Amino acid sequence: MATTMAKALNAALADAMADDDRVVVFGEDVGQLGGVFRITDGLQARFGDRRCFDTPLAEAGIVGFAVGLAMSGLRPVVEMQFDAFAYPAFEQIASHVAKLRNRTRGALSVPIVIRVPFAGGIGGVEHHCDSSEAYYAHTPGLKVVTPATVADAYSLLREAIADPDPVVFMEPKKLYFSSADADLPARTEPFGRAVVRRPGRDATLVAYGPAVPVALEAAEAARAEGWDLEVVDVRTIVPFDDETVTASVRRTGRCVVIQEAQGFAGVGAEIAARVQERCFHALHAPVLRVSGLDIPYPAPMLEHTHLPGVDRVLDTVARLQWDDQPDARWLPATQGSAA
Amino acid sequence: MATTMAKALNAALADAMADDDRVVVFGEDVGQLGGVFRITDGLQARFGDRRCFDTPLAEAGIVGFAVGLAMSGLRPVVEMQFDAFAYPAFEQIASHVAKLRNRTRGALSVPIVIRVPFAGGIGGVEHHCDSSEAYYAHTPGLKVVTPATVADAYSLLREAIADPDPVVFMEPKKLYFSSADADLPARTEPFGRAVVRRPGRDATLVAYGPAVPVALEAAEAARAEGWDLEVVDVRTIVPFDDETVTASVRRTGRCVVIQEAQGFAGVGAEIAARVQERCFHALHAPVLRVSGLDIPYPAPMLEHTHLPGVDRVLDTVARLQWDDQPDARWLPATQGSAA
Amino acid sequence: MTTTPRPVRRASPRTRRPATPPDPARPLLPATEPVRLLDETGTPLPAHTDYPEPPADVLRELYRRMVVGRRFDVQATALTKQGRLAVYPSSRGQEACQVGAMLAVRDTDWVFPTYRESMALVSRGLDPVEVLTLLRGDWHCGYDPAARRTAPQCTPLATQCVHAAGLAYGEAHQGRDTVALAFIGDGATSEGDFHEGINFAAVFKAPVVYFVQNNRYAISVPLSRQTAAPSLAYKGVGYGVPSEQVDGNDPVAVLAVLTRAVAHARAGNGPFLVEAHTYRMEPHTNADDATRYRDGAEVDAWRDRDPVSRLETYLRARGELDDAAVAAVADEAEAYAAALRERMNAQPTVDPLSLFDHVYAEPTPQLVEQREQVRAELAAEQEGDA
Amino acid sequence: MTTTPRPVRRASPRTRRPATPPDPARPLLPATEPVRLLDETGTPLPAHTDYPEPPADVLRELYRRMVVGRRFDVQATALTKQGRLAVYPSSRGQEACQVGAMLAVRDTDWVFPTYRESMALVSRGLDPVEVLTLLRGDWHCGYDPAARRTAPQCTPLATQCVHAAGLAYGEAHQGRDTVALAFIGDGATSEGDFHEGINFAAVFKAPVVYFVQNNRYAISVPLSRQTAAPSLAYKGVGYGVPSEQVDGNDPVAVLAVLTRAVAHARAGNGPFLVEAHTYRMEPHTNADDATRYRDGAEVDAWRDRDPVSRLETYLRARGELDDAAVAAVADEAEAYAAALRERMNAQPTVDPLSLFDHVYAEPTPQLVEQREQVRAELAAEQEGDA
Ligand SMILES: Cc1ncc(C[n+]2csc(CCOP(=O)(O)OP(=O)(O)O)c2C)c(N)n1
Ligand SMILES: Cc1ncc(C[n+]2csc(CCOP(=O)(O)OP(=O)(O)O)c2C)c(N)n1
Ligand SMILES: [Mg+2]
Ligand SMILES: [Mg+2]
Repeated sequence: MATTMAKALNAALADAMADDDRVVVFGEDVGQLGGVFRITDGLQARFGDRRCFDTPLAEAGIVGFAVGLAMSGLRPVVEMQFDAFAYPAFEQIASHVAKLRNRTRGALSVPIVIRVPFAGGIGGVEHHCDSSEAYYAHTPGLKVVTPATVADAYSLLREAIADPDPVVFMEPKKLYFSSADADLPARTEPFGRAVVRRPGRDATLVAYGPAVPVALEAAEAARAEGWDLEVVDVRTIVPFDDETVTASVRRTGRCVVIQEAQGFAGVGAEIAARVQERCFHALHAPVLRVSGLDIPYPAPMLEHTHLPGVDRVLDTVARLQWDDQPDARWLPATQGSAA
Repeated sequence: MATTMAKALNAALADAMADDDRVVVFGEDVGQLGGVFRITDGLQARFGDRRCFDTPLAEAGIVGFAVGLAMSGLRPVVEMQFDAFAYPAFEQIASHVAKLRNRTRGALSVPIVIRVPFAGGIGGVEHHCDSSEAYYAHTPGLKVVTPATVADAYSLLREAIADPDPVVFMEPKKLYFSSADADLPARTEPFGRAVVRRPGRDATLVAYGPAVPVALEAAEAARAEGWDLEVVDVRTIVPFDDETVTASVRRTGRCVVIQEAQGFAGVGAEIAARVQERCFHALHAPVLRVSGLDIPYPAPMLEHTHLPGVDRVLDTVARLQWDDQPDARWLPATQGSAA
Repeated sequence: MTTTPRPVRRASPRTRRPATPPDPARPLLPATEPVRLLDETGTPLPAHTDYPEPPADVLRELYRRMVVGRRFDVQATALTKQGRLAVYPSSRGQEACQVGAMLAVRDTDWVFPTYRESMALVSRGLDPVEVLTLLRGDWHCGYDPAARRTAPQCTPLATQCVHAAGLAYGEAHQGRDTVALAFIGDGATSEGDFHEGINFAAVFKAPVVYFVQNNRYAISVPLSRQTAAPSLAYKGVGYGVPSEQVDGNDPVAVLAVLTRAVAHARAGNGPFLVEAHTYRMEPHTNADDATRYRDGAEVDAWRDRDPVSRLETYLRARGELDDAAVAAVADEAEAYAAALRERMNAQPTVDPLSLFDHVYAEPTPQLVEQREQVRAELAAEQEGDA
Repeated sequence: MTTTPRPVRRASPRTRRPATPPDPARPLLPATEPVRLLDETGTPLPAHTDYPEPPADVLRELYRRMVVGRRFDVQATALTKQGRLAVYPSSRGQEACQVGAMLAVRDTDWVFPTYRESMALVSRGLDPVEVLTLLRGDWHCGYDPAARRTAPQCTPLATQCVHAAGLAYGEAHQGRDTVALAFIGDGATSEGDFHEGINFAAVFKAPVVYFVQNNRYAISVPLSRQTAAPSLAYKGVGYGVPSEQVDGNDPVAVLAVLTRAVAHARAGNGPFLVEAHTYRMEPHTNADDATRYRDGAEVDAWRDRDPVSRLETYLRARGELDDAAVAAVADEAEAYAAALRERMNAQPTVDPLSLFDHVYAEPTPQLVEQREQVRAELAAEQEGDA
């Protein structure tokens, strides 16, 4: 049955609440309004305002409150209204949510799900389109998950709510209303498994969240250039599935990592670093990266220039040294600097 | 003359304040106490409490106040007392400090210096030893600088205060009281230049901040194993000096990146990814990384296990495929996963 | 372990000390009722000893700007329907606050608006196209904040409260008598940055007026979910900041209260907190559906307290306004809207390469590299198009 | 643009409305003076109508625990000199607060301490070695927070205020009558999380007592740099939270006020804010040098208000304590300290591989890999040593 990612997420919340009394959902505007993206639509009407409720407008408060609720035995699922509006909660996330199990030698666990609608492509004004996954992925103790398909949206969110660890659940806003056939309740691969979304022999595109559809589109377009590209959807950034990714790259011998976030010190850097560490002798070219630019997320009219699109991916694939020649881009600069 | 990094930082602040009336220094305990690490010692006595003062205990307040002061034409230098205690200011840093110039097309600039004593090795209790540089380095609009020598501490801090852009100035706590000969006011290489701290032919160790002395010590120890290692001190993480780093790796053909921070999606990942992108054909082995473990910073009695030390560096150098054989670590896993 | 307290017999049982010292809270607390100079019909109330009424010429100017402001607001909402604006948060119903605040400050004062203050900014004299740039989507801030002494319209809630404290302190530090006026909504007072900002201002005696437009909703969340306080103005005393509440739909009272608050700050007495009780007549933005969380009856009740007609009634009664004057202002408003409409019809062009211009004062080598890449991409695109 | 307000002649000039409604702030504001039941010499003050004195057996227990608590505190500072503790923040001078608070709550209540509450925790009956684990450095939290209903001693200031709100609400949500008691320092009230925490508690009517130990310093920063408020208890009204201030060196008053605050919360009336005026007699921690920022005369003045001798004087005067009892308590305290000293002399051993055990419920593949690496490193080290 065709449904949207937004509806799948909503169904996951509803089913989790129905299955487990301890699940409570709260945040800004998640109650009667059902969330600005309607992900919590109908939950308050169905489960009452003790199970799904609005809070004061304060994100550190929301996350810290969730910590306390988790200590009392509940299973809070909180919504940050937009990516950049989770930053006020950063201390609570980094210093408590991520660390409480560790600090207490496992005596306290905080199985909280922090839902973060993230990334751009929806014409949002400033502060509404940040890609913030790297901040969380770099923070030990957090699991970081991002679905790219409707079925994964349902399945990964159910798993996140059931997981004994805190999960930062990054929802690609631009995919909320993309629809696909999915029989809910769907169960897909568990946390820690990447999935080959499209098999291919010539090179591997590794992507996650909002970049997955771009990778698939690029792979399709690449056929015209004679390249048969494999697309791996990372799904869970933490824990990361080295096995699937390296197996793919060892098969293809070439790899491009795609993320929407600004590139510098992002998750794509980690993936590129890991892949070349583990697949060095299989690589015919360096692992290349395609990402957003290293700039603050731009205004709506300029976002298409910022966002890594099919062309940028194909340009990069073209640089995978198919002729086994070094990348010309780096040569002049090098000679200059070596001089 | 022998002096410590703490004294050099103090001298840099004093000289900057003497040279420019607009420079104001504030934060928690920076006034009469002179800071918990005494970096601001004597500044209030010398310049008065309008130029150097304590604030209420609130880090978002401190950074946001600095934004306002900068808008009024002053040049604030603020101290975050410890790394993890800058997290409450994360929203102010990511959404305002980093972006104000961009948001206003250059009409407003916020030349703020945010001093962050960071990293461990001093037996500090939890939340006092985080390595948080990657959070800032991943945020476009911020410059991120970290000195590893006494002279650099002085020179980079002076440059940070004079810089038209906001600078997150990461001070390796464990080096505060290490001393070296330095004639202050020293001026070293400018922002954007990495420095070869020790020449070598066999492999390049790339490090920054607290990892630089470890790299140098490892290079020294490596002589016994017959390896002549070059050590590059990154100094300014943003902007990054590709030229110096890639020139070194092209010469040596091997590279290990060392950081104290937890590894996943850290700055070292970025450096490794960049180096293999740019030096692929010069590399005899994958770029390897040495870092802290992917765990919350541990309690004092366990920090030596967490911290990347000389042995971990040498073990890693040993894996640089000197016999041109693939890294045995990855082989069994791979065959397992490919099967 | 629990203890059940019980009274103990004492040597000389007496009751609580009789003479209590003067209550230090008293001068900081707001009056228990919002200040009003006009009733809901526009009839003047008994003279208020603390808040003398602003002069008639200023009230006529207030009226003029409110009418123009409202027309601007309606036009902006219309522009969203025509796809000329990505989004627009209306301040309809809050005209007394939006315009009154701008008449209370000097051109040399700094204003710290939120996304909802478009009307205030055009009332301050900023170019409406520049004000709408953020919402049209060609850049984040369309005006020059330094030149206009107006911070960018702030989206991350409450963060501007801290900037205002710093700016005000920095100006005073440099010997200037600038006042900072920071707008904030009822919902945003729940954020930590509101607390930290007003506290910094109080401790440093920075000349800031914090102006809370309590329009009773934060998107869909009603005031009762933001606070259990008697009213938001009661937050002042906890910072040592004097505070007042005002009927935010009484333009005369808003202007009078803010004028005094600004004078208090300018005189070196530190910050002042004003809470205006008002109502957001429209949905949160054009993209919001307010029928999901509030009913029409509530909105209708507030329609009867309309600030524009209230002021009009009053000024007419006082003989400060007649049909001709009202018509002239209406014409001016129409002309303003027409000019705006026309200018907004032009599709703005933004150079994609300008993306790299203002990340740092000078682009880093990494950005230079990325700019070259984008330049090549654009060239290839054009070739593809050609 | 500025306007100079001037009075306007009105039809019927009268003064401000005569009948003002009851002040909603009144029931929430603290008494203008801190509650005291004993004066500084330990002499009882006139009976306090709001705060009946706790029963004598409870006061004897309070005395006993304060004496033991102080001895513990002295011992802990001594342990830093012997290198057995990395650092120790003393709460000497704050015994009335530390111990009084623990007598006001039940074993089933939750306590949210900061790093300074070691004395409170041992007074609660937690194992002192477990309490000192954080400061000795073998792990972050030495006790089981769930079993002891005591959150880890909190270092990131004010963050625990929000956890307490959530815990208290969660307990109530599940039908339990748990109260949460959150400790916080004067300095930490400036943090946004204090604001957000108490506001959440108030809006959700969560049974939390926020207990501010205003010991006049945040490391070196005096209270005057934290707030311009008449006193910190005046923050309550801004959240709709009733508040009280108490002489924090009067053990009887602290216990009485907190007992009532806890009862208020437990009865379902929502949070309560208590500010205790006290003084940190020692430097911030053993690593601090307080002579850099305050003079001895100030410390001496507070020595005269010592809470322990104050209670002793009072109980002796009431005949509740004699030399023998005092000596017995002193002996108990010595024995407690001796036992602690001895146990702390044993060097704790921590398995380095346990670093990987509690990052996640199950280690990720990445952590498994890193654990193997560390295992190999350790094996190589041992070989090297052998
Ligand atoms: C830190 C932060 N969190 C959440 C949001 C999303 N958001 C935008 S407006 C708004 C409601 C604000 O309500 P209020 O402060 O009452 O102002 P109003 O919109 O009524 O003028 C919310 C939740 C935001 N912009 N910033
Ligand atoms: C968020 C945060 N910022 C800064 C610090 C560093 N710090 C530790 S204790 C302290 C002073 C706290 O003062 P107060 O709240 O009055 O408590 P007291 O130490 O007096 O008990 C500071 C600044 C911290 N622990 N957390
Ligand atoms: Mg509102
Ligand atoms: Mg204190």
